[in-house]
Amino acid sequence: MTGAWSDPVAWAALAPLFALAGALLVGLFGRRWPEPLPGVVASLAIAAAFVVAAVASVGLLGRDAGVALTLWPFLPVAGLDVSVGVVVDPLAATFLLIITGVGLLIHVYSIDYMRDDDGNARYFALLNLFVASMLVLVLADSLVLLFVGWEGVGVCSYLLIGFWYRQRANADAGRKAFIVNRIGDAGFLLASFLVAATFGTLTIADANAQAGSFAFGAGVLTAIGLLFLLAAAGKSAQLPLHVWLPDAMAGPTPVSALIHAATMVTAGVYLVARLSPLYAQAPAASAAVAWVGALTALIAAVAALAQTDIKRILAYSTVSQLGFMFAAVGAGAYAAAVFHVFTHAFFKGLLFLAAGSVIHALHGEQDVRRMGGLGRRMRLTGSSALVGTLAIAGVPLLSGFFSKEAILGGVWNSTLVEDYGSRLLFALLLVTAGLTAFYMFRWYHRVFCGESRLARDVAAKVHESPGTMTAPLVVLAALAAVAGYLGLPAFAFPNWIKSWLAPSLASVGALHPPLWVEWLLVAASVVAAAAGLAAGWWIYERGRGALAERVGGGVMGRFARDGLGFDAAYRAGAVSTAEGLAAGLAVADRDLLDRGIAAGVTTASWLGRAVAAWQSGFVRLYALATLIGLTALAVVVAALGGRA
Amino acid sequence: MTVPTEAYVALSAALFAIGAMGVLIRRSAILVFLSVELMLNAGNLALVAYARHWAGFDALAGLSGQTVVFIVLAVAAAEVAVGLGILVAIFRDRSSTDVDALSGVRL
Amino acid sequence: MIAALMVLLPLAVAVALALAPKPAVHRPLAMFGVVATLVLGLLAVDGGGRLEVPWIASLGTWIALDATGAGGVLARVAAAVLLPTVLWAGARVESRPHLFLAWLLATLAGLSGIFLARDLVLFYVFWELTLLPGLALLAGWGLTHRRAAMVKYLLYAVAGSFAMLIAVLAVGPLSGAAGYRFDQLLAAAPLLDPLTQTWIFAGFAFAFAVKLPIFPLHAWLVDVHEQNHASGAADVAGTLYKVGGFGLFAWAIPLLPAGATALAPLGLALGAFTAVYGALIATRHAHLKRILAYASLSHMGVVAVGLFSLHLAGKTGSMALLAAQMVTTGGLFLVSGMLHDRRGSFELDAFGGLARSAPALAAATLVVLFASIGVPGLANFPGEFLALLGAYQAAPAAAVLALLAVVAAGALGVNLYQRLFQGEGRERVRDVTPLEVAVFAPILALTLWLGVAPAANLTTFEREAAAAQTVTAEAAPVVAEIAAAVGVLAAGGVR
Amino acid sequence: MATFTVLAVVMVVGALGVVLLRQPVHAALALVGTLLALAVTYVTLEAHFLAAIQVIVYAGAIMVLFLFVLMLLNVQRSIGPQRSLPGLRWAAYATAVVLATAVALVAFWDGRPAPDPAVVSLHLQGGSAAGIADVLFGELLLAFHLVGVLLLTGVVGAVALVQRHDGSAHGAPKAGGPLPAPEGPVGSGRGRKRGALAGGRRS
Repeated sequence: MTGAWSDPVAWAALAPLFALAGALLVGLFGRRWPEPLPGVVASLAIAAAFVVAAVASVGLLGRDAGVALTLWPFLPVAGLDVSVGVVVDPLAATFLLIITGVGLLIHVYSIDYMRDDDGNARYFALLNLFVASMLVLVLADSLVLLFVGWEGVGVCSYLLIGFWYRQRANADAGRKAFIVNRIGDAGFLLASFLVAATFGTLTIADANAQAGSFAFGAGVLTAIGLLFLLAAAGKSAQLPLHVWLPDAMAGPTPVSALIHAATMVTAGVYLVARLSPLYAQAPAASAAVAWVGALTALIAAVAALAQTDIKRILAYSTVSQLGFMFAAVGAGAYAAAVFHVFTHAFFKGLLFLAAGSVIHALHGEQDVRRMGGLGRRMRLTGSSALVGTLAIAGVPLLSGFFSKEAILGGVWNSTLVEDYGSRLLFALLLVTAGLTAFYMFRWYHRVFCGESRLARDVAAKVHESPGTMTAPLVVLAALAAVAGYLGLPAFAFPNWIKSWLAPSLASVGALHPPLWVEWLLVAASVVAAAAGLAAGWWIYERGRGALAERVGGGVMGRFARDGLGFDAAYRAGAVSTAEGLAAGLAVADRDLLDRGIAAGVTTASWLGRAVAAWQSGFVRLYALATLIGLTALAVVVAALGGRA
Repeated sequence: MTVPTEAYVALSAALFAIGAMGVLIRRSAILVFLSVELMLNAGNLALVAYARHWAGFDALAGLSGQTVVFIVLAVAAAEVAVGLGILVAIFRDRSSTDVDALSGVRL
Repeated sequence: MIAALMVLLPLAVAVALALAPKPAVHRPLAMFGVVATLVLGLLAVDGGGRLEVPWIASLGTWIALDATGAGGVLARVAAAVLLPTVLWAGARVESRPHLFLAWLLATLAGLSGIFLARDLVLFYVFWELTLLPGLALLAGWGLTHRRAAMVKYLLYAVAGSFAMLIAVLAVGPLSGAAGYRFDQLLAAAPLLDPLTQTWIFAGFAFAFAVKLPIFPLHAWLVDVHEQNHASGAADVAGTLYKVGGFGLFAWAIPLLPAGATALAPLGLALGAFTAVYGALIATRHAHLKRILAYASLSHMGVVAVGLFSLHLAGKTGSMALLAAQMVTTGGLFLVSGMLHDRRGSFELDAFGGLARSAPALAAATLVVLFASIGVPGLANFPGEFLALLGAYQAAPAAAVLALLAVVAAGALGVNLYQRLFQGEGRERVRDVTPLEVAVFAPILALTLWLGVAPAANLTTFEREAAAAQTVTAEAAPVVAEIAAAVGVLAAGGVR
Repeated sequence: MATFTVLAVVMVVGALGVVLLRQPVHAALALVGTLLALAVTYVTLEAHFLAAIQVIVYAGAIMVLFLFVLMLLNVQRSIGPQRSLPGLRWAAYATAVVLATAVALVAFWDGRPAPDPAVVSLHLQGGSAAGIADVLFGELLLAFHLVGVLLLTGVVGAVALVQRHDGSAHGAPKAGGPLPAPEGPVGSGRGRKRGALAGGRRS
């Protein structure tokens, strides 16, 4: 895997530079530019990045190895020889395309969405910087450089969530995201240290290669895997670090679409996929990943049932879908996970942008209880959202169906986590798939169908969004519909994406059940989606909504709406512990250490004054003291018998 | 019969102690000064006594001891000159020679 | 010769500043001093930066300076950080600015001496001399309660210096070294028996711990920063003078490997604790400079952890972190001066919402602040990463504890940014002035440079760390032999 | 022995007189007596030259100087009635007794053999001026010179101390007499001196 600049594939290394250049340009000068210019420049930068990504991807077709390029030394210490270098392989190229492609659409969408915001230039600079960081993350050849991107996206996410920083809640949400991410980052650093200690390298390829020489299931590999799971859980909002993502909806909606749906949150999946040779050797760690994913998927789906904010429903949905991806990478179905990342980027980006279009039309209204019937007023938005809803629900022949089916099949057939309850994982995910269809039906129905529950003054002004916003919706809707055909069920059809990704991923043996079982699995996911949609139709379309809302208003509903109590538990547990500790230490620092030392100083100066009191100025006292001293000497000499 | 050196030394000690006592109990600077002279002379007595003692063992020790007494005398003269000068200066300043009244004069 | 000039030139400029009659020449003169020192430092990179002249022959001391090693890097960074500081102080200090600048230049001279000295006695002399400018800046330009802060600072510094003086006096004669030059000491001191080494190392470590500083010897730091001149320029000088880590790296650890090994567990524990302690306490304070002081205390904990790991990566990383925090912590102190300019206070309650009317200031501050909390791609990260990596190899528990500090520092950083710049703005403040742009430019450039391309500096640090490591490895059998002999003797004594 | 006893008694009584007599002039005269007795003691110790010097320099010159100053300052009243340091007197008595006893005991316990009187006489040469001169201008020449310098310094110092600084060296002090004027107009010379002393107190 060597490369040179003459190789078009290596040009992918320029992608983050384009984005970075855009960020610098817009950030430094954009404030003085007229309105659409910052957005246009930023979009052009991403477009350039998309072009090199596309060129690189095409160049990679038909090769069985990626291209590596070392740019300059970074940490040439203690034999680690970490350098700034990139690896362009199918996995990286896939992510490059997702990031720059969806990123480009969202940039274009933002030009109108963020019109007249006084932070326009800052917005686009940060968006570009985010894309640059994300590209660094997926291109990195070493864990250190990956961490550069990893933290970079965290920082940009922090700044974009708190973009409207004047409201305290927004700034708080950004802060929460950053701190929770930081906990995951600590896991990443620890994992890197362990990798360095174990393999003597921080280069991903070398570490993966060396992991192969360890015994299957070696303890140290499990430890590394679990630490990276902590990191991935932080970034991808998995249990127990998922709490930041619903709050992250405080940011502008395109940001939610790009960062908190399509790209950044999939970094955890990318990390595990990138380290798949290592995870493939560590079944216990893989099982932990899968179980975290499955449980997150279920819990987030339950929480999504009770949300009333148009974006929070999608946020919990994202957490839930990320759980699916985690379950897949945990189960060794790496290609299926990446495939789901791929399709999810389209339909979830689409759903968020549609939500943004709705919010834009309603001038900031986000509560689905005060929406309804919008499909008639915003046809383009409504029909695109329908495609997205059906895709994520897993309706056959749309993209979500194929990727979700691949995951379900991959988990069922997993050999890696066979001993860790792969069938139970499958069951959990199947239930979640049904729930997904249900809550997405609820989302769509409450927003676009039925009676209008809008406030009157808002209702009058509802309008379809301008072309720069609807065009990305249409493009994404088309992709969400057809992207799935790249990964038809592998047991019966050619699965292009699996063979495309094969050079980058570890291949884990899978069970090969009889063909009828495979078809049964497909049928099961179809049934789950159908059941969820049917239940939604029955409750919301047939007027049983009141019943559902009553259930939702009860104790269980409130519990679910509050995210199943995680926030409260953290506030009571970790946050107050840390604050108490800090308060205690601060008091100790002031009262014990500082005052203690001050007391020592006071004692010393008191002693000084006490001794100084002897210097009374009475010469005769001095003389007496002298004489007493002399006498004492004489007495001692006398007492010693004159022999001193 | 020769008087033993120890007797002279004892006498010297007594004079020295009395002089020291004077330094302590007199508050007039002049009398303190007189007592200091007494102490000096007590020391001289011891020197002369030991000069005689050691002259019995060493040719030069005796005369050396006596010569030191001579030097002490000269130093005492200088000391008296300066000391009395200080005394006069203090008296001019305070119209008193009470040493306790000088307790304010210190670092 | 260039190395000598790096010490003498700023000193001469300092004297000239103190005596210069015309206010118009003060600032150009000061700038010339710093820039010239920086240029000299850059010229001294290859070979030209060494000097060895006998000093006091009967004591075996030398005027030995070397600008090509780790100290040279730190000296250059210190000069570069003083560049914006002098610029800022020249404009912001109203009373007797030329004397303020003179003391800053004197600090630079002293720091060059500390970093470049390759003779232990010379090092000690510079170490002590550099105390004076800091005290003078505090005494002459400090705030209301500066007296108490000064006394505290002086007490700690003198206590530390006393311990070091004893150590310096002990290490030469006890080891039988031919002189106090580093190579002379290095040939003899590591062969001392482990117990003696431990005692001498303890003396050095005490002095260096005061100057790092680490818990529980840090109480002076916060008060000094709080009471320094409101421009923050004196705080930068103070930040640059946190040379304890360098002392450990360049002198104590290489000369006394067995002592370092013996005391490393204590150092690791205290360092890791300091890291968490500083970061947590910082969250409880509402005074900007106190927060920055505690945050930098936290960094120093990480530096100590890296050094006491005695691991190649750890020591290298600690030096890189030391250099980086000069830039970032120094930069943040300058920012505190700019903020004080706008609001006339350091209390966080006086701020909020500044990003609205001062977006450029907010952005520049954010970069430095994020560099300071170790965001990769910026200055502190390479050092922090390597220091913790080294610590992990030596003591995973210490690394985990220090990592908690990294998390806490992140929380602290975003909290601070939120309270300063986010929220509803009160009245408008002005955005960056041209002067402030000029102050930020070198800070930001250094922040990025140290974060993106740290390799050259790291190689220099590593070379020196590795040299010491080799000596340690060579000395190890001898040390073991001596230890065995001591054991036999002790056993005989018991019998 | 009898001579010694008599002399010892005279000297101790004289010394006690110096310390205890109320009138300064009486005390000074008691000291003169003591010093004269001491001169005689020197004779018994074969230090004839010293005895002469003792009479001339001490009992003569120095004591005359003392008496002269006494007269000059005309201090008749004993110092004020208040006792500033009450316990000091008894501490002084006790310490003095203990000191004298201890030193005497040391002297007696030393138990060195007594010297041979013949050898003593031979070596001391009667404590003659010639013998002392030999040592003074030989072995102790440097000390002799230094004493010379010291004496000169003493003279200069005494003159400098006594000299008035306000240029009115011959004028009568403005507020003479035994009692100081606590307030009121203060002579410039006195004022300056007091200032100097007070300054010393403050520092």
